[in-house]
Amino acid sequence: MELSVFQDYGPMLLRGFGVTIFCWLAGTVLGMLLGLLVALAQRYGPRPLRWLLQVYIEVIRGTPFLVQLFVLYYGGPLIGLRLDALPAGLLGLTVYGSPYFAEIFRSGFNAVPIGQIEAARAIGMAEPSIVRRILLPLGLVSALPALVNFSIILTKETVILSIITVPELMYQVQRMSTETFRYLEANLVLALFFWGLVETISRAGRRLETRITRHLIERV
Amino acid sequence: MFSTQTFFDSFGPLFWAARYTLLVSGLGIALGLVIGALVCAAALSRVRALRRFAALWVSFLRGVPLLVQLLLMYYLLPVIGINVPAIAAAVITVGICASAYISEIWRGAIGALPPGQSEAAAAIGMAPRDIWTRIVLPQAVVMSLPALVNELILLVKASSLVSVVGILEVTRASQAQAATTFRPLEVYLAAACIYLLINLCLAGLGRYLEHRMAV
Amino acid sequence: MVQASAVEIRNLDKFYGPFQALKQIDLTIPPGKVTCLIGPSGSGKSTLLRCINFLEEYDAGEVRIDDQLIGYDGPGRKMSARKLRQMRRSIGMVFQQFNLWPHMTALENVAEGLIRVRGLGKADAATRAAEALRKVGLEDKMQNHPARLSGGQQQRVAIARAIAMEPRLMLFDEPTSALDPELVGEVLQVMKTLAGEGMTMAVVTHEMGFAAHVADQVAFMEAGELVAVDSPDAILHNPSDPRISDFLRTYHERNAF
Amino acid sequence: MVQASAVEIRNLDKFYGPFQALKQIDLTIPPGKVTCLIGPSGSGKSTLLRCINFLEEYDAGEVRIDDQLIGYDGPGRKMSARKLRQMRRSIGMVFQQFNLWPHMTALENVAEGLIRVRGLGKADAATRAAEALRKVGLEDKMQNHPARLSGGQQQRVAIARAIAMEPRLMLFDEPTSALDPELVGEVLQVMKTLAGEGMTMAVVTHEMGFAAHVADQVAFMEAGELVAVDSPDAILHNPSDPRISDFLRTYHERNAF
Amino acid sequence: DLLEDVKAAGKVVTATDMHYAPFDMLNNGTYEGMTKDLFDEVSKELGVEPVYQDIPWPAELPGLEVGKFDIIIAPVTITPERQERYAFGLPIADATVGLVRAAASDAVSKPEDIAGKTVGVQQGTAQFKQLEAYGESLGGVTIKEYGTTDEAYADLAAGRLDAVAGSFPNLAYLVKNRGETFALTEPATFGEPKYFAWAMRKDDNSASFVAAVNEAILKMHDDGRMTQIQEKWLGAAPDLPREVPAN
Ligand SMILES: Nc1ncnc2c1ncn2[C@@H]1O[C@H](COP(=O)(O)OP(=O)(O)OP(=O)(O)O)[C@@H](O)[C@H]1O
Ligand SMILES: Nc1ncnc2c1ncn2[C@@H]1O[C@H](COP(=O)(O)OP(=O)(O)OP(=O)(O)O)[C@@H](O)[C@H]1O
Ligand SMILES: [Mg+2]
Ligand SMILES: [Mg+2]
Repeated sequence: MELSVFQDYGPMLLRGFGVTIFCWLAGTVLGMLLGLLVALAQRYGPRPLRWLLQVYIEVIRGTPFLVQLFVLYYGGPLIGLRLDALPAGLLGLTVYGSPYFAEIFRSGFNAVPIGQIEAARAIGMAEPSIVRRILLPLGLVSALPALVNFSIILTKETVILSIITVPELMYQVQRMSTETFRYLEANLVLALFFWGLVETISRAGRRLETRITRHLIERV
Repeated sequence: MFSTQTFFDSFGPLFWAARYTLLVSGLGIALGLVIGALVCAAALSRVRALRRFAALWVSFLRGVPLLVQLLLMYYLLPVIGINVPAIAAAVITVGICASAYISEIWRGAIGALPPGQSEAAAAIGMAPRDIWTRIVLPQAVVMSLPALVNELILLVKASSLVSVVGILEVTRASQAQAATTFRPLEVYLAAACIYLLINLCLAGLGRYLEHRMAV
Repeated sequence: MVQASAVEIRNLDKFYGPFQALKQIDLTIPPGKVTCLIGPSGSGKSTLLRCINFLEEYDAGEVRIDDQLIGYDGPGRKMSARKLRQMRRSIGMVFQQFNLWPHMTALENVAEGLIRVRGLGKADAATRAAEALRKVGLEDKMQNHPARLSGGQQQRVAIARAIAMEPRLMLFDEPTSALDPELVGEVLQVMKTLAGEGMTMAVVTHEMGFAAHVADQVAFMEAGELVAVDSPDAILHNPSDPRISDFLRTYHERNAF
Repeated sequence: MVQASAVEIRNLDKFYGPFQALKQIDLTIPPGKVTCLIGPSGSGKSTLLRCINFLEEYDAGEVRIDDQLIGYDGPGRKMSARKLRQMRRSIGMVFQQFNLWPHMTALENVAEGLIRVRGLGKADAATRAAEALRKVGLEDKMQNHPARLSGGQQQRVAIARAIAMEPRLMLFDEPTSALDPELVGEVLQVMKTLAGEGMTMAVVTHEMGFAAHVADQVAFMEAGELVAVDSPDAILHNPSDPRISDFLRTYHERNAF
Repeated sequence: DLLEDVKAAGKVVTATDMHYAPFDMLNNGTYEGMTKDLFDEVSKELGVEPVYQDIPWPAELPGLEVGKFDIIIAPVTITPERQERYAFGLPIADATVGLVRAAASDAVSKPEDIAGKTVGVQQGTAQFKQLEAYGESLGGVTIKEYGTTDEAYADLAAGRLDAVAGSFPNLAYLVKNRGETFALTEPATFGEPKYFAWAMRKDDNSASFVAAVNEAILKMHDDGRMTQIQEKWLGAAPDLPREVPAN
């Protein structure tokens, strides 16, 4: 173990970590929004749209992120879509995450007892209000752990952005290890940074969870 | 520009490699579901030590990248004198890693079940194991099916990481193919088709179960 | 004072798969009056109530509220969601299973509709909601979430939620099943006032005394059929159908003490 | 014939946070007898019932079933889960909200406990379960899931689930709230038979007639306190406490017709 | 002693990244390439069976260090930094850095033309170092680093790069396969000659094993097998030094 490498590479690694966090955050938030839209369109949209979205979900979800990114970045120019690495990465991450988020939202919605939605319909609440006030808060109860789960998985998918030269943490770590042969240190950095990030996310998730389930311990 | 020839030629070797993808992800999923249920039970148990253990398990396995876990299992265990064959190391690592995610998904679904139902079971003196397998899990599994299928599909794709321990699965084979043909786009698309095929089966199975078990 | 609604039900059929839950129901619920639905368990009372506000899609026949068909624009053509919503705004419902929203306090449960549907401001809505909860004797549990309320308290929140909306037609599905006798008296009082203010009510109940006291007409159902509709006196004291007399006999037997 | 259980409750306190739901309850439920709990909504009846089978952990005092403390081995020492389970096997409970298992049919709901707890074979359990369902008049709905049952049908499944287990002590939380008069009569008959077969029963109810007909003793609760325990006759006709007479007056008023 | 252990076991465990044509490739799941042909012969000389494993490049050097295998037969460019940490065998191929450009464009036709342009290269390779130095001498080149050369080639085809630097044999093989898309610059290489060799552990335990491998390579030089294999895969046989170069 030689800590001196961090003197030379520390700033670069930190910058890489910054890029990783940025990509993750933007990709997760945008992906979640897109996923929510997809889930809602699947619930309320007309049949042909639902069918189309089903295809979208299965294709995006069923293929590896690496391939999607590769096709988007290296294949895009063939059809005139020329994006820079970072925008391509963010677009890729958003699209990649959306079907997963959509399915998680769907399963959350399914867990909401129909009676509670009927109660809202019966007083004439508009469907958007029902979604915002009843479906989402109650659906989140069961969906939250899965949402946190997938957000955590997305942190790790960000390393794939290195194949399109987004200078995130993995890119920098690889650079350090190939230049210095400090594999142990490099893996350690990777593990530590990711553990830190993941711990932060899961803690935030747990806190949110206790907040929203606080009142739900049902009794007889 | 796009070489359909390369695209179609790639399927042969990729199908060959898909055996390992199927083997590792299939066994990994099975292992993950079983361990996941146990970990979830521990996380919800009354015993503080079990809850702690489950929290640690989840936090470690979600926190450390699967790649690192594989390397630990394969390269570090031998240092302390335990030698595992590559395929076993891959299956075990993938299964253990999946259990962390699966247990969290189930925990969420179980949290949404009205507690009155387990109370009703407890009130007639049903054992925790029975309450778990007969009342709680069946409902939680159905409720969480979409999220679970999500996870399993991710697992199939994540199984590509096992190539670091020298197993030739689809992704690795496609990389090799790309390096000889110098046509990565075509080859990766072929690989994507194979993943899509496997994952469509999973998704279809999920939808079928969801449909069948819906009450 | 608002105008109470009139409900006309004609030849209503409802199937659950092969099972026919409602058979050719013909019923008029006159405006500003209380109609009680009684009958054995599983006879289709809840189903009928749910067809009136179209929570349950009926298979044949018509339900008209103030001459307006609910759920359909014409034969086979579903009504737009917007129009259905508009119609439902003047219909209140208290569910047999309460269906409270577990993530909201008692007060929020009642205020929600006032804010979202009536467009009241938060403060206004809270005031009106608190008033409705006071009417059902829950002033000291307003901040409790449903999980922290007893069965009867939950039922009263459900009632408050419905009456706070001041609908022109109110559908009650066993509004007093979890209430003790004293509270039933109070709720009954509230309902009488509402009726006096020009609200039409359809009430499913198992309590004959309740029906006798508040109903203007009583409908008796059995096995998906409407056996008789008449004044409470006629149904409860001079039943024309033997099914009704059988039903009432056991009631008298067990309530005398 | 099995031996019915006796329950002794001494100085029982139960708090929900700062709110005291039970205040120094002292009550003996004699073996083979029916004890009815009556009282206003929110007075603590369900809570008391839930303390008896330790679904609710009590904060002070004792609950003894056949001289055996439930939930604790000694002061402050929790009972092992295994032992608690053992004790619960001889206690049945019907919940105010039914708590049926939605993923099982009516038949499976009833058979489940017989298979898992009583160790019966599948076929035996199904036979016994069908018999229990027949007793409550549900032979034609055995294959329905709870979501496809009416309120009263659900309640009857809950009752069948409890009686099929043949417990020595049965806790009923408003077992007839969703039932029509005829069915109440039938259920009452079933319960009388059970009592005759040596089962102890504690029944929360709002129906005084029911209490008058089946109870051996009646306990009246208010605001977490046990106001009086006496014979049905004494409580219902010569109440010693003005709170009870008030409570009963409204009942008579509204049930007379 | 590693040599004795290997002989006693009757097999030598190797690692290589099987996607670096024409050295290491998987053809329908079967391993082939110049490295394989060479090492088959070396194993014969050692009198043991070779065990070939496909290990991704990032895992190779760490794996070697913990003894997961005896030798890395993937072509590793000899550099002074690496020599400090690993023992290299005799050069097995030319690794001089070269340039490839898009066939459709002649913006870059000779190495000097990359001045002021964007050039891709695999991260952390010896070729990267040389490109960097060469770029400085030309007064500035924008260098983009990639995880593998495949991605750099893909980006060249996508038009984001003007050229890609890599080891000459790999570039030559690329152009042979996809001549319609890629072309070599004229001349193809720049900078000082570099060589590929096999990496082994640098400890006393391995010393005799390294010596035995080198001895086998020398023998192949002498009897013409080396030239024959080089010609088979590269089309020509470069002059390879008969000792490990200092850099
Ligand atoms: N989890 C809880 N947290 C706080 N308060 C609670 C909780 N559960 C019940 N309570 C309160 O305890 C009191 C007693 O409740 P309980 O359910 O025992 O009443 P009950 O006599 O069964 O009434 P009902 O006839 O309406 O069912 C009520 O005032 C209720 O608000
Ligand atoms: N979703 C469903 N699928 C199939 N059958 C159903 C469904 N919902 C209700 N039923 C059946 O329809 C009949 C009428 O049910 P409904 O709920 O209207 O009865 P009810 O008169 O309200 O009875 P209760 O007094 O017990 O509440 C019942 O026999 C019930 O089993
Ligand atoms: Mg009903
Ligand atoms: Mg209660």
